[in-house]
Amino acid sequence: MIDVEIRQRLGNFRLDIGFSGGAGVTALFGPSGSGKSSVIKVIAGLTRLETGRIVLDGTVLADGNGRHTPPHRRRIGVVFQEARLFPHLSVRHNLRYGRLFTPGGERRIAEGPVIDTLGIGHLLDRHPATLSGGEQQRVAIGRALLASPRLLLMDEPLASLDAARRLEILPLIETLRDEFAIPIVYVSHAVEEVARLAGKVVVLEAGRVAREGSPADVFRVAADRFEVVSVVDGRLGAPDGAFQLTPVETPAGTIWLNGVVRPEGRPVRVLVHATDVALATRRPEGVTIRTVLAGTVADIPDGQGPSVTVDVALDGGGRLAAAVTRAAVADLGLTPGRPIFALVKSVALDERPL
Amino acid sequence: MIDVEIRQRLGNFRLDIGFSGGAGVTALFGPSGSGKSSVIKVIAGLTRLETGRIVLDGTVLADGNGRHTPPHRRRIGVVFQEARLFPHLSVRHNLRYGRLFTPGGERRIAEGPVIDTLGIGHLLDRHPATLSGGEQQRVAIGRALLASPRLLLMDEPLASLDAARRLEILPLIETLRDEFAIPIVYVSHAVEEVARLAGKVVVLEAGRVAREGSPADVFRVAADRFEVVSVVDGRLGAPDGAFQLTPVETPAGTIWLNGVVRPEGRPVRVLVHATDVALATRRPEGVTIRTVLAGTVADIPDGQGPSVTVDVALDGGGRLAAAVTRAAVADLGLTPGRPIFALVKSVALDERPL
Amino acid sequence: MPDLSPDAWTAIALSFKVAAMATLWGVPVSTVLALILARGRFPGKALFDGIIHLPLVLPPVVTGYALLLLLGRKGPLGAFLDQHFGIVFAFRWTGAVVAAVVMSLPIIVRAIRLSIEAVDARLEQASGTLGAGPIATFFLVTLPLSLPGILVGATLGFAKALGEFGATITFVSNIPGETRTIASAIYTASQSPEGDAEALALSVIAACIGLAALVASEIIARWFRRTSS
Amino acid sequence: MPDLSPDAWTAIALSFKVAAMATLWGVPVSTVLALILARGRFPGKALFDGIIHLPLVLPPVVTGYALLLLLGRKGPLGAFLDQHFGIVFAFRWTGAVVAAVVMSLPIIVRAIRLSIEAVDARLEQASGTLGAGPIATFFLVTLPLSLPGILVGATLGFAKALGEFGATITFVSNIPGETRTIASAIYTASQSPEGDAEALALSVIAACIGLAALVASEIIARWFRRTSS
Amino acid sequence: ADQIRIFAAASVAPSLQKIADTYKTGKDVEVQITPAASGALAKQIEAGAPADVFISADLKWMTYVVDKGLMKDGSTFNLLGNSLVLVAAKDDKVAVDFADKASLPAVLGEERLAVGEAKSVPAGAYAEAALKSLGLYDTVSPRFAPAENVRVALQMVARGEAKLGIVYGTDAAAEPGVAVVATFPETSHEPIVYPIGLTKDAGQAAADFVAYLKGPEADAVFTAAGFTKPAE
Ligand SMILES: Nc1ncnc2c1ncn2[C@@H]1O[C@H](COP(=O)(O)OP(=O)(O)OP(=O)(O)O)[C@@H](O)[C@H]1O
Ligand SMILES: Nc1ncnc2c1ncn2[C@@H]1O[C@H](COP(=O)(O)OP(=O)(O)OP(=O)(O)O)[C@@H](O)[C@H]1O
Ligand code: MOO
Ligand SMILES: [Mg+2]
Ligand SMILES: [Mg+2]
Repeated sequence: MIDVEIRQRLGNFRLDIGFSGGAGVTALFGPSGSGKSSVIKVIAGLTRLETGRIVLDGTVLADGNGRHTPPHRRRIGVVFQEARLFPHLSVRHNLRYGRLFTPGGERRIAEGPVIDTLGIGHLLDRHPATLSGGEQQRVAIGRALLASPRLLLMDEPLASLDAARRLEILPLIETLRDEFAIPIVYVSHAVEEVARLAGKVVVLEAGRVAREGSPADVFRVAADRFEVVSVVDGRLGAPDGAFQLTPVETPAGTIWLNGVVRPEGRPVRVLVHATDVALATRRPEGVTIRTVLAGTVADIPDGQGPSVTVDVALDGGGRLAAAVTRAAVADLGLTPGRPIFALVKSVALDERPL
Repeated sequence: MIDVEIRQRLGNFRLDIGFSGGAGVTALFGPSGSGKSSVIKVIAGLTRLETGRIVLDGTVLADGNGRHTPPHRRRIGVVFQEARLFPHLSVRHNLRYGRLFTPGGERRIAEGPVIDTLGIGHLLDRHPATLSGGEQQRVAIGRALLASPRLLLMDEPLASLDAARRLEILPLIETLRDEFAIPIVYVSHAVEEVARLAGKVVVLEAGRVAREGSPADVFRVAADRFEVVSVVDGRLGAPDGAFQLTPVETPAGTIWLNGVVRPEGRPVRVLVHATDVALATRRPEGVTIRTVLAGTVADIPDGQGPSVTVDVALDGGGRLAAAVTRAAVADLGLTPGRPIFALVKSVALDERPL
Repeated sequence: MPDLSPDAWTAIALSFKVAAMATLWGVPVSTVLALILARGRFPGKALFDGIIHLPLVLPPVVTGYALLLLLGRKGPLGAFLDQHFGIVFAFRWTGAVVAAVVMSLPIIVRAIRLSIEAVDARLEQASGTLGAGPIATFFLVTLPLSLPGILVGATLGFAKALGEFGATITFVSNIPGETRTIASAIYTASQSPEGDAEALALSVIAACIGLAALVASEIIARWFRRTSS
Repeated sequence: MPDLSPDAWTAIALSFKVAAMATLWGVPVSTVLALILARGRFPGKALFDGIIHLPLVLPPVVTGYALLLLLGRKGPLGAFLDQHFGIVFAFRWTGAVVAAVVMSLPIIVRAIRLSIEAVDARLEQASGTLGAGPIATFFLVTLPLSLPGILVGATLGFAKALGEFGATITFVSNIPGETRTIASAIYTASQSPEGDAEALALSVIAACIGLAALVASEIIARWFRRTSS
Repeated sequence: ADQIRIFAAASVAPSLQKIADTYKTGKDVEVQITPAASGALAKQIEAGAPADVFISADLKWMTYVVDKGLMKDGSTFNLLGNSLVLVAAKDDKVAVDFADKASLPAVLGEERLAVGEAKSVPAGAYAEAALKSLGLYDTVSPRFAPAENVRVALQMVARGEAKLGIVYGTDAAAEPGVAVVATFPETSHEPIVYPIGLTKDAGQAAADFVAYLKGPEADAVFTAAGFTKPAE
């Protein structure tokens, strides 16, 4: 549990922010210069809090009145926006640095798996200066994790990595979140990452909290249609081994996941980009789209642009956003209350549910 | 015209690369540590070439035999992976730095529009140390541009920016490419950026060129299905003002673009992610998907995974990749030679054509 | 202020002039030397470096004597400068400046070199890609970023010039009004049993001047740090 | 090797010992002082800084007198150390070490301070977030990254200790075998015309030792730079 | 072995060393000579320096230590004397007549006159006094080049940096690069003396050595170096 309340001046920039994050990942989202890194620095104790309070698990780390636990006593790990590796130490010693100061009993995170997942095993004897940008960033992630922090702050940790590498590292962060129960504050510009990882999203704009809530709530009203993502709850069915697909059963229909995911019966969350959803007035046939969910049109916001995000109430509960053109809305004569089928390109779903 | 041939050792890493880039954008694509930044450094003259040659517009800048034009005589602009701003200069003076060394007649790029597009007008009197990560990166882009270089090397210039900001800056790069005819070598992990900007993509893997060609060719066979992108050529039709859509006429059918794009009759390229394409055996009805292209199944690669990238030969020429599940291929009984309809969610297309 | 002889006041004024000139000359010369040592690669560099350090390694009188042999009117370099440029150092306050510069050179050069070597080479590379040649890069990037070292060099040089005595008196003697600096005055005063009070008074004044220079340099340094962050 | 008197060889050995000890003591002391000056904020800091610089500003003889008055067997501190710890500096080679340390302090402190201030504060912050307290951060991050300055400080300190003369001869005199360093030996030799050759030979030897120290420090510096890049 | 620790003015030290080397042979004594400026030695003795014998280059520093009660009562006396001479570079054929007040300034012209620094170098103080009594001080003192020690003054003359120099006869005799142009009349300055004395720490060995310094063997060495018998 982290409670954050910050009122601070940085030159002309004013930070006036309050939010709280529970277990799991709290995402800080917002445009460049909105104050995300500044919040990270205050939570870590690297900037002295002017007014407000930072409370972690019931302990006040800082208030505006002189209380200020120094960073090294907070046991809050930070992955900085720039890697900030120690140039005089090898990768190995960078990674082990935090262990020196972690009480024996708290060293919960093992080196081997972290190094493997980050793909930095072949770099251990090198010095940071010769690493590529992405390699540095991966070592920085490893360094923060291996200090087994009580809270992890990550500032765009995957920004300089390729898609494949990113997909490899995300499960590691999920493991920290789930198995090690480390709460994480996560800054990112990538909606998919945030939607996938975060239980809560805090959207900053010009130093203030513009919106806040679950990814489903926050991204359903995002300004950019590419950022609109819905979350649908369901339960894993028996995988189809031959075609390597796994069904997720929901009251509105079956969602097909790429890949075999187990165990059967596990509740899962499925992310659906609004731009991956099409709407049809009857159940389509002869189409490669396999996931078809039944529901009714709940809301069609007014708008000027070419597209509109239609809000669909799924049968049996849950919401799904579909980004469609206003032309199509007119063509099909969509109106609130009308029964509708939502077509989801299953291949665009993510393999690893939350 | 840039001709690059590099054989170089960096510790244990071997770079052995050759490619050439014409006018327009040549993208360097590849996983972390594959050698992209190293190539940039050699072209800029910051690393001395061991063996090979760098030829820009017919002038040999470096060969392995002692010829080495120093960086400042190359007039090659670089946006580094880290911003590398001058800490002792204000943003304004960082931006103007290159102008000092640009001969009067070569100062082709005006300050005002660049500053506006990058959204850094309010930062001019600040020093780099107080800028946010994204702000620094934007200033670095501006600094390189305003030196009016003969060739521009950009190393993940938009990595630390939010989607909205990225969409604002991309047209600036397009302007450089088209109006100022500055050739650009562009490193990025973002398929969309690369596909949108680049005339040519060079994929690096472990210091070697793994694939090379037009975005359409290269991304059609990408390992990760999210990276598979097709390029379809067409011609702009008359926009539909009411719904703010613009048709792109192709022999295989009409592609609907979001937004009003002019002038009518202009040839354009449209990017289609394979994951945005569904296939149907008959022309669907009552669906919000408006773009339907006719063609025949050209190839269905064998594979083990859940999904497969089906190659569709569009009527009248052109190719389109569709990522579908193998289950759907079996269900619909798709086989090479079979006529097919490709459904493209128009809303997932990019508004600004190449 | 203690009751000082007019001679003492003359010595103070002269010391000030010598120290200021020594700093003004010493810093640019040292900057060039520091740059050569930091970046240059040439045979005999170690020897060159060693020669710059000699005044530290040898007793000051030896350095002064060497200067006398070299730059005295009859010395090879001294005669040359006298004949072709009319520059004479022997028994002139300018010679005291030379002695102070030579004596403080190793200190100033090292300070500046340290700062130059600490400048992030990647910034100099960035400057190159923006079209700046090595000289422009040096003046626009390396030099401003080496300012802390240059400032330290200037402070140390000024202080050392105030305190320099052995080389100065040997090279240019101890002529009141011309080459008698505070340091020489203090030394001479301390060599007679009655001179203690005057030696002490002059020492206090020298210390105050040194402290003032130090404070000034700290203020400049702080101001510099503030503008660049 | 020139034909030197046994006395001269004794002086060389002694100088070596004094310079080595002065470096060994001077560097850690200077590091602590540099850290205090670089990071500390306390009233009277400017004065404290000024006192450290005094030996540069004052003629060495004055510093030597001050040491004699303070640390001589009858001096307040000297008497105290003698009575309570049995430590005597007066007219011992250890006193020559003290003189060398005091004289080189301003130079070493500035060099190290320059390097400490050049350390990227963001790395120290990173260290803090990994659980390292200020002291651990100092030893694991600040100090290793200040190594260039420490090395420069050590070199300058060693060189200065070789050349120091005025303060040493004034504080601990010029006793053969005990406090007659190379610098004092050069002075002694130069008192008679027959001594000129020996003075020159000793100067050359001092220069060679200084050069050797310099080359050694460059090698260490290069090795250090290589491992960290 | 007995140790005799001598704090000696630097200019006396070389001769003293020769005498000590002879004195030691066949005896079980060590002679340790510590040369430095007289003033520094005096203050060091005051600070408790390990000295048995003090030889000063002038009277005032001996008076200083005696006044402080650091010397054995009645142990001090003037060991040596010296003469004050005007020197020029060896090849510089000049002549100066002190009787003619215009002679020295004329020879000097715009050139420099190297002297010891009056306050710190005894030879300088004597030179100042001598020139004053000869009525030459006001005319030539602006041309002074005061040196920190006599050796440097000699070198200035030998190297031609200074036209003339005023040094001790002993210095002139030892430096082959210079020639004596004129000797100052003994009446023109206080007698030049090198007082010697035993400190309160001194033992019998030191007293024996001081006695030996008065003897003929020592005298031969001192005379060879150019020292004279002290005026009483
Ligand atoms: N010392 C300062 N003086 C003035 N403005 C400052 C200072 N420090 C930070 N700012 C401003 O505060 C704003 C927030 O900075 P911050 O680094 O928190 O942004 P961010 O959300 O992390 O952005 P990005 O995504 O670009 O990294 C920026 O506009 C920055 O320019
Ligand atoms: N001096 C060196 N010694 C050893 N290996 C080196 C050296 N310099 C670079 N490398 C290696 O060369 C490879 C290519 O580095 P480069 O910076 O070009 O990668 P990149 O493609 O830009 O990666 P990223 O996307 O992570 O920035 C990396 O694996 C790096 O570790
Ligand atoms: O020789 Mo010094 O240390 O510069 O006084
Ligand atoms: Mg940031
Ligand atoms: Mg890179």
